[in-house]
Amino acid sequence: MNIMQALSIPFLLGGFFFFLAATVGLLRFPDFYTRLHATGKGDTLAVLLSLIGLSVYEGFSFTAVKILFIAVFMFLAQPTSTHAISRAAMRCGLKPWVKK
Amino acid sequence: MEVTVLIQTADKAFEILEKARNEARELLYSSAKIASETKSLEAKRAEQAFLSGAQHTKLAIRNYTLTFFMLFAFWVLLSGRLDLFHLTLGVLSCLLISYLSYDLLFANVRIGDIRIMFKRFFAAAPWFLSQIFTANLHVAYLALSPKMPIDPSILRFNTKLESDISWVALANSITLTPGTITIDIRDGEFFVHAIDKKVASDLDTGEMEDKIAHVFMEADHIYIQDILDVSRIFGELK
Amino acid sequence: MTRLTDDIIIRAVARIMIPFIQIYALYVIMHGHHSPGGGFQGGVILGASFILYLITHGLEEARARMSELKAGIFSASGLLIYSGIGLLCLILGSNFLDYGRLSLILKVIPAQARSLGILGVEIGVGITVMAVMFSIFFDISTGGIIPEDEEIKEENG
Amino acid sequence: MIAPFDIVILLLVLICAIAAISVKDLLSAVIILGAYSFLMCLLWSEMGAVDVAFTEASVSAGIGTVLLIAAVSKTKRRSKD
Amino acid sequence: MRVLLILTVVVTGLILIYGTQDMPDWGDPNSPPSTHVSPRYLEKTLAETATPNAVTSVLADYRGYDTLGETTVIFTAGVSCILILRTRKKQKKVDQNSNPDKT
Amino acid sequence: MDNFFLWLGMGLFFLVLLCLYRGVFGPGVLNRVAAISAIGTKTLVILLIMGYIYQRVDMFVDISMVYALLNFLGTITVAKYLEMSGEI
Amino acid sequence: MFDFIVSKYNYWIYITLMMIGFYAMIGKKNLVKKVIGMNIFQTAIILFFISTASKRSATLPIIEHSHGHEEHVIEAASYLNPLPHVLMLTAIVVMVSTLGVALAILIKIYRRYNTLEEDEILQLKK
Repeated sequence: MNIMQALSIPFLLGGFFFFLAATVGLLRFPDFYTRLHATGKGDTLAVLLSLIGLSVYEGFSFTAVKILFIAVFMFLAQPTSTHAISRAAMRCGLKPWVKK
Repeated sequence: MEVTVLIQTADKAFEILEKARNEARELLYSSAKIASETKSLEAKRAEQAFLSGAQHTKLAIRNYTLTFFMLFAFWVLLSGRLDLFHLTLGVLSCLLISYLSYDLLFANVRIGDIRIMFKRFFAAAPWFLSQIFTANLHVAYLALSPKMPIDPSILRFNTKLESDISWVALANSITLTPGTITIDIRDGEFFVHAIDKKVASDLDTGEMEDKIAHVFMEADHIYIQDILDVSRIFGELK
Repeated sequence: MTRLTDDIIIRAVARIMIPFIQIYALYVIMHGHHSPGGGFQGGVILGASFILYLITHGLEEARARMSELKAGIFSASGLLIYSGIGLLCLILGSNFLDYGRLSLILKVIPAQARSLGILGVEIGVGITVMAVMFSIFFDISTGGIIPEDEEIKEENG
Repeated sequence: MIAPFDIVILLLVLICAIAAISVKDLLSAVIILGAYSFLMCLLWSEMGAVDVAFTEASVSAGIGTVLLIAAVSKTKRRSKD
Repeated sequence: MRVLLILTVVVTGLILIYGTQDMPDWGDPNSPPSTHVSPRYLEKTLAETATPNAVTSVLADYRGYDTLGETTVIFTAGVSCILILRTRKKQKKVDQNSNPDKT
Repeated sequence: MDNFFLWLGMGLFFLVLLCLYRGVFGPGVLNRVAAISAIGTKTLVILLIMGYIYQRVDMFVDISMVYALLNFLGTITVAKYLEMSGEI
Repeated sequence: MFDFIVSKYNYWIYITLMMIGFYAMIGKKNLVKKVIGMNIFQTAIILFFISTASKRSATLPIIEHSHGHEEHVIEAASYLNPLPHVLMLTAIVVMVSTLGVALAILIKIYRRYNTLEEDEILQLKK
C-alpha cells in the first residue's frame, strides 16, 4: 500500500459517514421537505468525497479525471432534481410539517 | 510569499484598470447619448434591425466555435486515445453535436465575459465548498442527535439577479448551503424551506446573492449592455 | 406531459446538460471496440437526450429540433446503412456482412477492415435505435394525436 | 463474480419485485420498478457482464421509467389490486 | 380462484427447481456454455478483427446477421407504435367528437 | 485493500436496504421518489467500487457516468407528471 | 449439502423471481400490472442466461493490454464467456421496444373501453 492509497481511505470513510447521515435523516425526519434536506445535501457531498477518494486511489490518469467529472455532473443534477420534486410537491399543495 | 505579493499587485493593477475602463465607458455613454438623440427615429430603427441581424449571426458563429471547443475538450478527456483516427472521429462528432445544439450551451451568456467569469468562479469556489461542508455537518447533527431540534418554516424573498444561469447558481447554492432548500420560483420570487429559524436569518444578509452577482457579472451588466450599443453608434458617427 | 411550464431552473440545467449527454452518446458509439458500449447503448442515450429536451422544453420547440417525420426517416436510414455495408461486401465478392473484403477499397489489412466495418455497423444501429426510441416516446406521450401549431400556442398561453 | 455481493443484491431484488407488484398506486409501482432496474444493473456488473449492465443502465435510466410514466399519464393511475 | 392461481405458480416453480439439479454449478469454468464455441471467439478476436472487446466483435461481426435481425425487430416496433397510435391531422376534429376506434 | 472495498460495498448495500424501506413503505409517491434518487447515487459509487475489486475500473467508469448524466431524467418526469395532474 | 446450496441457490432465486412475474401476469387484473410482471419475467430469464456465462476467477470479456503486441497467447479460461452477453444485450433493447408496443396497445384499449381492469373490459365486451 503506497501513500496515495492510504490517503484515499479517510475520504472514502468520510463519504460513507455522510451517506449514513443522509440515510438516517431520510428515515427519521418527520415530513417530505425535511427529508429532502437530508438527501439533497448529504448525498451530494458524500458522492463528492467518495469520488475524490477513488480518484486519489487511482492515481494520475484519464480515468481519475473522468471520475471527477462524474462529481461535477452530480453537482449539477442532484440539487436540480431536489428542486424539481419539491416544486411539484409545493404545486400539489403538500403542507409542510410545523413544530407544535 | 513572493507569489502572494505578486498576485496582490496584479489584482490591484487589475482593479485600477477596471476603474479607468469604467470611467471611459461613462464618458462614451454620455457623448453617444447626445449624438443618438439627434438622429431621426426611423433611421435609427432600420439601422438597429440591420445591426441586430448582423450581430445575431456573429453571435451564432461564436457560440458554434465555443461549443465546439468545449465539447472537443470533453471528448479528448473521455476518449483518452490521442491517435489520429480517434481524434478525427472526435472532430466529426463534435461538429455534428455543435451543429445540432449550438444554441443550447451558451444561450444567455455573453461570450466575452467568460474568462473573467471563470476567474471569479474559481476565486469563489472555496467559500462555497466550506458552506457545503458545514451544511452537511449540520444535517448530520440533526439526523443523528436523539432530540432532533428542528423547527421548519417557509420564507420568501425577491432577488435582484436577472439571467437564468445565475438563477440556477443561486437556487443550487441555496439548496446546498446549511438548512435551506429552494422549493419554488414564481415571478422572480424565491420560496425557501428553512429547517430552522436560526438559519433563516442567515439568508437575509444576502451574502450569497452578492457573491453570485459578482461571479456572473450581474453588477456590471447594465454598463456593458449600453457600451455595446454605444460603441456601435459611435463608430457609425466617426 | 409535453406542455411547457415555467420551470426556469430545470430548463436551464437541461440546456447545459444536453450537449454533454449527446457527445457522451457519440463517444459510447465510437468506442465500443475498446471499452463497453456500442450502437445499442449509445443510441438509447442519444434518444434520451432528445426525450429530455421534449420533456423540459415542450412539444413545439422539440418538434423544431427533432420531429416525428425526421425520426421516421432516421430509423429507416440506420437500417439501410447496416444492410448497405453488408451489400457492399456482397458486391466485392464475399459473403453478406463479411467485412474482410472491405480491405480492397479501404487499403488496410483485413483485420483493420473488419474493425472499420464494425464501426460502420454500430453507427447504423445507433441511428436506428435513437430514432425508434424517440418515436415511441413521442407517440406514447402525445397519445398519437399531434396538435396543430396554433393549438399548442393556445394550450400554453 | 463477487460472491458476497451476489446474495445481498438478489435479496434486495426480491424485495423490489414483490413490492412492485403489490402496490396499488401504479405510479409508485413504476418508481419501484426503477429501483429494481438499478439493482439489476448492479447484479450484472457484479457478474462481469459490463456491456449488459451498460445497456440496462442507459435503458432503465433513460427510456424505461419515462415510457411507463408517460403511459400512466395517458391512462388511469389507481388500480384495483 | 386465488388458491388455484397460487397452486399453478408454486407447481411450476417446483418443476423448474427440480430441473436445476442437472444445471452446472454457478461459476463452473468447465460448464457446457463456455467450452464449445466461445473459447474460439475469445482467442481469435484480436487477431481477426482487431477489436479487444469480444462482445462487440461477436455482436457485429461473427453474429452480424443476428444483429441485423434484432435491429429490424426494433424498427418494426417503432413502425407498429406509429400504426397503432398515430391519427391523421385532418381527421382530428372528427376524432375528438366521436369515438375514433369504433370504426 | 480489497477487503476494505468489499466491506465498504457491503455497508453501502446496507444503506440501500434502509433507503428501500422508505421506497417501499414510504407514504405517497414523493417519498418514494426521494428514496429512489438516493439509491441512484449509492448505485453510482458501488459500481466504481466493483470496478476496483475487478481491477478494471476504466471499464466501469462509463456506466457510472451514464447514471450521473441520466439519473435526474426520471425525477424530472415524475415531477412534471405530478405538476400536470395536480394530485399527489 | 452445503456445497449443493452454494452452487445452486441463485438458480432458485431466479426461479422465484420468474414466478413473481408469472403470478403478476396471470393473477393481477390491472393491465399495467401485467406489463410490469412481464418485465420482471423477462429480466429473470435474462439473469439466468447471464449467470451461465460466469466463471470463477475470470475477468471481463475485454482483452487486456491490446495495444502494440498482438502476438501474445490469449487464455480463454481467464475471460468470461461473451456469447450469452451478446444474446442478452440485444434482448434488453428488444424488451424496451416490446414494452413500448405493449403500452401503445394499452392506451388504445383505454381509449376504447375507458378502463384498464381486465374483468370490466370483459363485461363491456359482451
